[in-house]
Amino acid sequence: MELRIDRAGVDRCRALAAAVVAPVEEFIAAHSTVSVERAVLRLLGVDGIGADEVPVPNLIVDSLPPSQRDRGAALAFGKAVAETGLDPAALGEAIAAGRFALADFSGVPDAAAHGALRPHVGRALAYIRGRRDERSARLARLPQLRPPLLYVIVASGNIYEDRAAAVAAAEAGAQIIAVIRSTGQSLLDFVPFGPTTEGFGGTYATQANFAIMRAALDEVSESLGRCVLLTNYASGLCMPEIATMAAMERLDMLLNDSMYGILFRDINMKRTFIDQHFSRMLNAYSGIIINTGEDNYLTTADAVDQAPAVLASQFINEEFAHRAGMPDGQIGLGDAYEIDPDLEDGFLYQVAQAQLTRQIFPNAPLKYMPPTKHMTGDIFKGHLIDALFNLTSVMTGQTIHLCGMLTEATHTPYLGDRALSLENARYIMNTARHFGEEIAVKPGGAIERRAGDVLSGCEELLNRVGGMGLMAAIDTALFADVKRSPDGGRGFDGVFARAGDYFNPFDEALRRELVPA
Amino acid sequence: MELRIDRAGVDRCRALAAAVVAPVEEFIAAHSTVSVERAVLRLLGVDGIGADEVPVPNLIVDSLPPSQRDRGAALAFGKAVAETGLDPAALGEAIAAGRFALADFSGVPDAAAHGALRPHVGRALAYIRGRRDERSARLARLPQLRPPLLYVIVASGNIYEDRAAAVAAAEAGAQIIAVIRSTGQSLLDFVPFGPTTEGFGGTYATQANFAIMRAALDEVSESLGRCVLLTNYASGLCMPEIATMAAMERLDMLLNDSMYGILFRDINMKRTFIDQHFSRMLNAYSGIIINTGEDNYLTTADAVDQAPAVLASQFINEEFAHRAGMPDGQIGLGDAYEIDPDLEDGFLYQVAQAQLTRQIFPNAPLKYMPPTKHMTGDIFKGHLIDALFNLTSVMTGQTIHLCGMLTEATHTPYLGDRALSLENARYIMNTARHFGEEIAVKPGGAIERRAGDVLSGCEELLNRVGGMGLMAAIDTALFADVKRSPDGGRGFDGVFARAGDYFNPFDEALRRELVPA
Amino acid sequence: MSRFVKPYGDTMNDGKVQMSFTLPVDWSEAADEAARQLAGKMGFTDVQVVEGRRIATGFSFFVVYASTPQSVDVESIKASSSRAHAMTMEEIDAFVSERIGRKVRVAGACIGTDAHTVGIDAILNMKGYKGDYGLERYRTFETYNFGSQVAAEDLVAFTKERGVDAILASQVVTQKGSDVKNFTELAELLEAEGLRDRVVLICGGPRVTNLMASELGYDAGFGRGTLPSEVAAFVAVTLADRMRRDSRTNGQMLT
Amino acid sequence: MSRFVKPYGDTMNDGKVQMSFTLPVDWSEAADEAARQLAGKMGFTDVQVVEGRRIATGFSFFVVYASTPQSVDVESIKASSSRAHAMTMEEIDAFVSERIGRKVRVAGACIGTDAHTVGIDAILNMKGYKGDYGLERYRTFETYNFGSQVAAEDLVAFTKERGVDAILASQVVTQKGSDVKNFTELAELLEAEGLRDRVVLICGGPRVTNLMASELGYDAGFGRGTLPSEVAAFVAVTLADRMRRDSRTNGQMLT
Ligand code: B12
Ligand code: B12
Ligand SMILES: Cc1ncc(COP(=O)(O)O)c(C=O)c1O
Ligand SMILES: Cc1ncc(COP(=O)(O)O)c(C=O)c1O
Repeated sequence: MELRIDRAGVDRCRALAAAVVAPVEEFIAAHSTVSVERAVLRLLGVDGIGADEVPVPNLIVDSLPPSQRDRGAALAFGKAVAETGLDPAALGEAIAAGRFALADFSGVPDAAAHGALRPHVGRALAYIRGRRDERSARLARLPQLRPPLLYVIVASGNIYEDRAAAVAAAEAGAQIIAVIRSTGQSLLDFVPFGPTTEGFGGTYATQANFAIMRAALDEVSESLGRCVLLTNYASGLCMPEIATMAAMERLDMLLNDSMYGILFRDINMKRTFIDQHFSRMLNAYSGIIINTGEDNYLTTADAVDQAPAVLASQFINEEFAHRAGMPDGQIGLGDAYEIDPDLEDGFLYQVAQAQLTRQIFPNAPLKYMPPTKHMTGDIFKGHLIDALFNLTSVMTGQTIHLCGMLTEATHTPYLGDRALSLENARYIMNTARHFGEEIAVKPGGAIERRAGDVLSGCEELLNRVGGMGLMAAIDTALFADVKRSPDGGRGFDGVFARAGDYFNPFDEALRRELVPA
Repeated sequence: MELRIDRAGVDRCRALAAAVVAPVEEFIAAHSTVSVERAVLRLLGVDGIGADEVPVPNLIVDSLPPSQRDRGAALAFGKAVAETGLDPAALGEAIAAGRFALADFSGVPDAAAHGALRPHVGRALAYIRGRRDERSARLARLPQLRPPLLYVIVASGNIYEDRAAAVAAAEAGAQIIAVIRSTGQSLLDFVPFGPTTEGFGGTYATQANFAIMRAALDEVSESLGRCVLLTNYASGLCMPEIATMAAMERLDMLLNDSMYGILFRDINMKRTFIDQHFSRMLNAYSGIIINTGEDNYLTTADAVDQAPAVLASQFINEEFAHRAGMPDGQIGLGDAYEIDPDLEDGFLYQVAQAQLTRQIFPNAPLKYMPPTKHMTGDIFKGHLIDALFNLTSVMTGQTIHLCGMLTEATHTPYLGDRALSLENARYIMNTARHFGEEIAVKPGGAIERRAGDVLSGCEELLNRVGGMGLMAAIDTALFADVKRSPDGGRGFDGVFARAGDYFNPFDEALRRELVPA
Repeated sequence: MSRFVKPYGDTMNDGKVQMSFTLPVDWSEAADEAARQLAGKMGFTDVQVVEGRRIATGFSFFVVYASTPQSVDVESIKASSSRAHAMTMEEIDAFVSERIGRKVRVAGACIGTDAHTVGIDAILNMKGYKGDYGLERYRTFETYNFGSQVAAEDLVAFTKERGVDAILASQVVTQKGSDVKNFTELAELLEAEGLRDRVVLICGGPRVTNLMASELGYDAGFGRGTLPSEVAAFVAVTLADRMRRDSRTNGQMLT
Repeated sequence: MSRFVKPYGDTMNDGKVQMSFTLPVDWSEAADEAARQLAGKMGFTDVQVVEGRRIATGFSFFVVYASTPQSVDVESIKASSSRAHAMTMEEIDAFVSERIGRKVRVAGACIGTDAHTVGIDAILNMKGYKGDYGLERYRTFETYNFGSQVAAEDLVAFTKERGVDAILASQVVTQKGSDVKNFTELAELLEAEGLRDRVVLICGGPRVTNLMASELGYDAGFGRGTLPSEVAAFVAVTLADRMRRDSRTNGQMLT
């Protein structure tokens, strides 16, 4: 099934997105955030918690006076490494234990710091590269089933219950497991530590939890003879750090949106833009596929009206990802099946939107989200809406398929709900496997016209955004009817301008490695 | 959605069907059956039951010695009418009461009999014509919703429970109500009398039950502002009589297949052929839409293999109907969604078959039957299979849509099951209302190829049938792998050759009225 | 006079119920039998395990049809409805101007850690819900929408200083009884501040029922599918009644 | 040692169950409450009526989630399986030739007024079921398929005169307990004729369980998804055992 779309229009949208993103990228290059600095320390090997369970990276970064922080945590920390000869992990513990303070080493020449960290930077990048190669090797040995890849969530709040649910789901056909985060973790300005069993509406994203789930899925992957992928959430106040942990624990995907935190969690936009860039360079380097959050536009406003905004956001997310050196193959742009089920021909609009996205981003592993907003306690009807979502997905060749739950309106999925949801997807996608390839849409018909309207609506929106600049556009509620000011929102105090001699060996290395000059 | 089909092949199939049916029609014209004769008496006004609840029409026909019977019950009965001057109803009662025997009037001249019945024949036909006009008037005043027309069954065994269920279903969106017959009624050589409350797996088809349900549906039609149609079953040993009762009680549809009784109920083939012809002339005259039973081929054997047989049966049913003077608009040819849900691309084959049928019989009110055989106790999956059936139906423009039940494998429908089933159909058919019109199938693709294979397979089968003749073909199990011999099966003793002076005023009138010389 | 009803399959009082559940056991014929016995223990008769299958190592899924002997007297159940007074926006505006004679001050929020604002927004925002305009659109209402994750304290403080007439609290997340917890906290805080009688206190959310609301000490509760006008009507009518009552009692005090 | 299990939602022993049913009442908030109370009377706790709506005049439909306090001891349940001995057609043929040394005579039918032959045909016809050949295909089996609506008498009479080794009776229609009625009638007739011990008596159908079969005095019962080879294996093994047993007792009699 191929739509005839206005290719010139698509090119204009891409050009507009580039124009929209360019000034933001200049801003990003000149700034950093506390989370970026903490991520740098984590990459060097700093981990663990100190007094009051404050993570050591937070302790260290918070201990730096602005003048120091602006030059990059790596500089001050590197001096200590040079001087003490300790490796970063040990040094971190020593500082946490109060045996040193970075201030003690301010006298050490910058060059010494640079030199002292060089081997550690190399080791860190080599380790991440190694994890990436491991993933490729496993995927070659235990190949995935063909897409759409069936993706389900676990959200019990207890990592061990989640593990049981994840393994059961994998046996029932799930190809991707996402551990939903505990409510509001995205608003915490630190990453919790260790295995956790108390979460609310989800389970905390911690490095230990990542490792536990990774091990369980590796094991079941062997018994199933196919890789079961692991996903978690980056967007929020700790995007760079979670990207770091995910790289180390060989997660396969991360939710990482350039604007989600701003619009749907009221996180400061500058903070978000800077964080998403660094985290995406890391994602790109570690071979992690990102998932963007366009689905959120549709759960909060009418899906028919919001279609152009979704497409515009996809173009912007794509551009930001490219600027972070991410290849199309890792850019999992989001879309969702959220049109009112009682709208006549709503199915046609869904197909139009899904196919349009597929053709505009041919190499992106598109992430298709299920119906949620219009799901009700009528689980029988809900199961049918999910069925047409499944049909649309296989017809239009979506890549990452988040399975809908018939109990969406009621509770976070039960184990049995997941089994029914996977049965639904497997049945529909098998009985209609090649349907999409066997049909064509009527030229100039309702489906093509709808796709055309969405595309032109998107161009119009991007024009307005370009006119005033992205930050101003968000400030005037051009996205999701939500108004956010450039210096408002959570985490703004963690944003700072880089000093002239700002030092961030990973930022340098990754840019060198990834970003086209 | 339009398939390119081999029109010449279709024409050849029609020609073959005509050749297959022609000799059978000659046989039919030269014979009659006890049920035809009983129908004649019922048309004249004879009704009621005598000793041991034997219906009066049976009493009378059974009382005739072969020599009399072969000349037609109307002749002997007409003589009695001429002689006694009683009207047929009264005469029937008198005979049942033993006050007369037809033998007493053998002396009356044939002409007198013919003359005596003429007014009664006229009155009967006028009455049926009047019922037909009534239907048209109601349909004009309370128009149907657009097809597919949602059809559900009631089957409690108790006509009063059925009535409650039927009204509830109509309110929930049903447009057609079928009262399933009690198991094995089709094997009874008489029609039960009066309202019944004890049925098994269904409710007896009696004229009183027809009237009760008709009244209830007329009432709810008014409150809904749309006609709710009523269906029952004719095929069986009493096809002609049930056709008579249905005409009088203004039913809108009857299941009436030219071979179902033979293949699936082991009713003698000659009996069936003769009965279906007379009953179809009556159906044609009373404006009743027939439903054929091709779905039965698919419940007993593999649906993919049987597709050509289904099409062949449709051609044969069409030809028999035409020969009975029935216009295309009343020929509800059957098909069903019975392919194994776990077959890859099974959905494509279903679409191919449904669309092929639609295009070959453009003016027929096609009757599409739901998945039944592959339905299991997994009601959640069953509901999904029904959903794709609903989608296929609206995509391919089926006319009469028998709604599938998620509990098909478990029990005859509960009231709540029907509501969910109708919700399923309404949701799918609305959200995908114009999908079929908006797509085209890939030329030479899997769907078109499948349709082509079915058509050529059908031609091949019809060729073989034509070669040996229809009766011999059935005798050699060419249909549904079932072998039936020409003189075997139930009801053969009720078949007889018409004497030279055989008299059947309705047969004459209807042929004159309907059948192209 | 009472009327006892049972679930209805295809005959009055057959008591037919459909059930599905997962058992933490590997599938086997014994597992089906276990499901059958379990349904029996629940008090069902005529138990048919129509589906039983493995869904994962150590887990099986079942579909069961059975009859319950239980019945309930529908005449005895009087779940008062909060949607009693149907009025259009125009009628309500007219009613308020006439009977209350000033703007009605309404404060709404999604309280606790709940961030599901779509529901409360549907009631408050101009746009409204299902073609029914939201309270902001009403000429005679002055609405404050605090959005998501609002602490009860803040809402109460605001009520105090601004003399709010009606509080609309929303809870969509119900896990671990968080909704009841948050609603209760708000009601108690208002009591403590001596504000309870001064405001029309309303709660809402997909799992809210009017019954639950009164049990929690609220004036009304609105559940799935609520329309803004239903809420506006309730607020207007309740407020008008109270004012009449109060003026009467005041009158008495004077004499 | 016993192991009590409860339905599993997302946590061990949470007892979560899904239910749906129709009540013969018009929908209202009171109807939802009636559904909630009814579930309570059934012994469920934590009852959530997540859907309740009018489906017709005087009828409402409900979806409920709730927790059951009931549990069942899975260790105590020993539903013996009739599908114990897995063998291929070749193995079974070999087994019969060696251990029985003659063809096994099997008579099958769909008894009573039941006309659902697809099931019994799936077991008997050459073609078989799900790629597993039917008994007619077996070298060592001689099968008679009587098709549909067969009276128990005829089957018994035939058994008597032809010395049938195994009878396969099918029942698909279960309304009003017709299946149990017909199976029982057949078993009793065989008793009366003194043939019961001479044949392997087997019943089957979508609602048949091995447990039910033994309660009805059958040697085995086969339910949904049965494969012909499972049935053939059971017949062969059971017959062989009996012959060994009989020959032994005969041996003793001689001495
Ligand atoms: C949209 C949505 C979101 C959006 C919310 C966006 C936003 N700004 O509101 C996003 C994506 C952010 C989200 C996030 C989460 N969600 Co959420 N979400 C939903 C969803 C899909 C729809 C809710 C909705 O908008 N319904 C439409 C509105 C109009 O209906 P309504 O809320 O019932 O409101 C009506 C009535 O109830 C009434 N009403 C409501 N409030 C009030 C108040 C008053 C005073 C009155 C008079 C009336 C009234 O009037 C409204 C109009 O009729 C539901 C699933 C579902 N289909 O219900 C899950 C759901 C509510 N979410 C859920 C969860 C768990 C979460 C997360 C915790 C998941 C996670 N870990 O990320 C987070 C946490 C967010 C938080 N801190 O609360 C669960 C809750 C489970 C439970 N019962 O506890 C649900 C049921 C999904 C599920 N099955 O898991 N979610
Ligand atoms: C096909 C079918 C028909 C066909 C039957 C054709 C035929 N020659 O068999 C036709 C259209 C004729 C028909 C008619 C009727 N049917 Co019917 N039919 C079905 C249907 C759709 C499928 C049954 C089937 O073939 N299953 C496939 C086979 C392979 O599965 P199976 O039977 O379970 O057999 C397997 C096992 O059970 C086992 N097995 C079965 N028997 C035996 C025996 C032995 C010895 C062994 C070892 C194993 C064994 O092995 C088989 C392979 O694994 C079911 C619904 C459903 N999906 O189940 C309704 C169904 C069985 N029918 C039903 C009814 C009510 C009728 C009618 C009464 C309706 C009517 N009033 O017209 C009539 C009456 C016919 C009669 N006198 O019995 C009801 C029964 C309700 C109940 N539980 O009592 C059902 C459940 C549909 C419904 N929900 O209403 N039906
Ligand atoms: C892009 C993105 N990131 C993160 C999240 C999860 O965010 P939180 O943890 O704030 O609920 C979502 C969920 O919708 C998302 O779409
Ligand atoms: C054409 C036709 N006639 C009649 C019937 C009902 O027949 P019986 O009453 O014999 O079950 C069917 C049911 O499948 C049918 O398809």
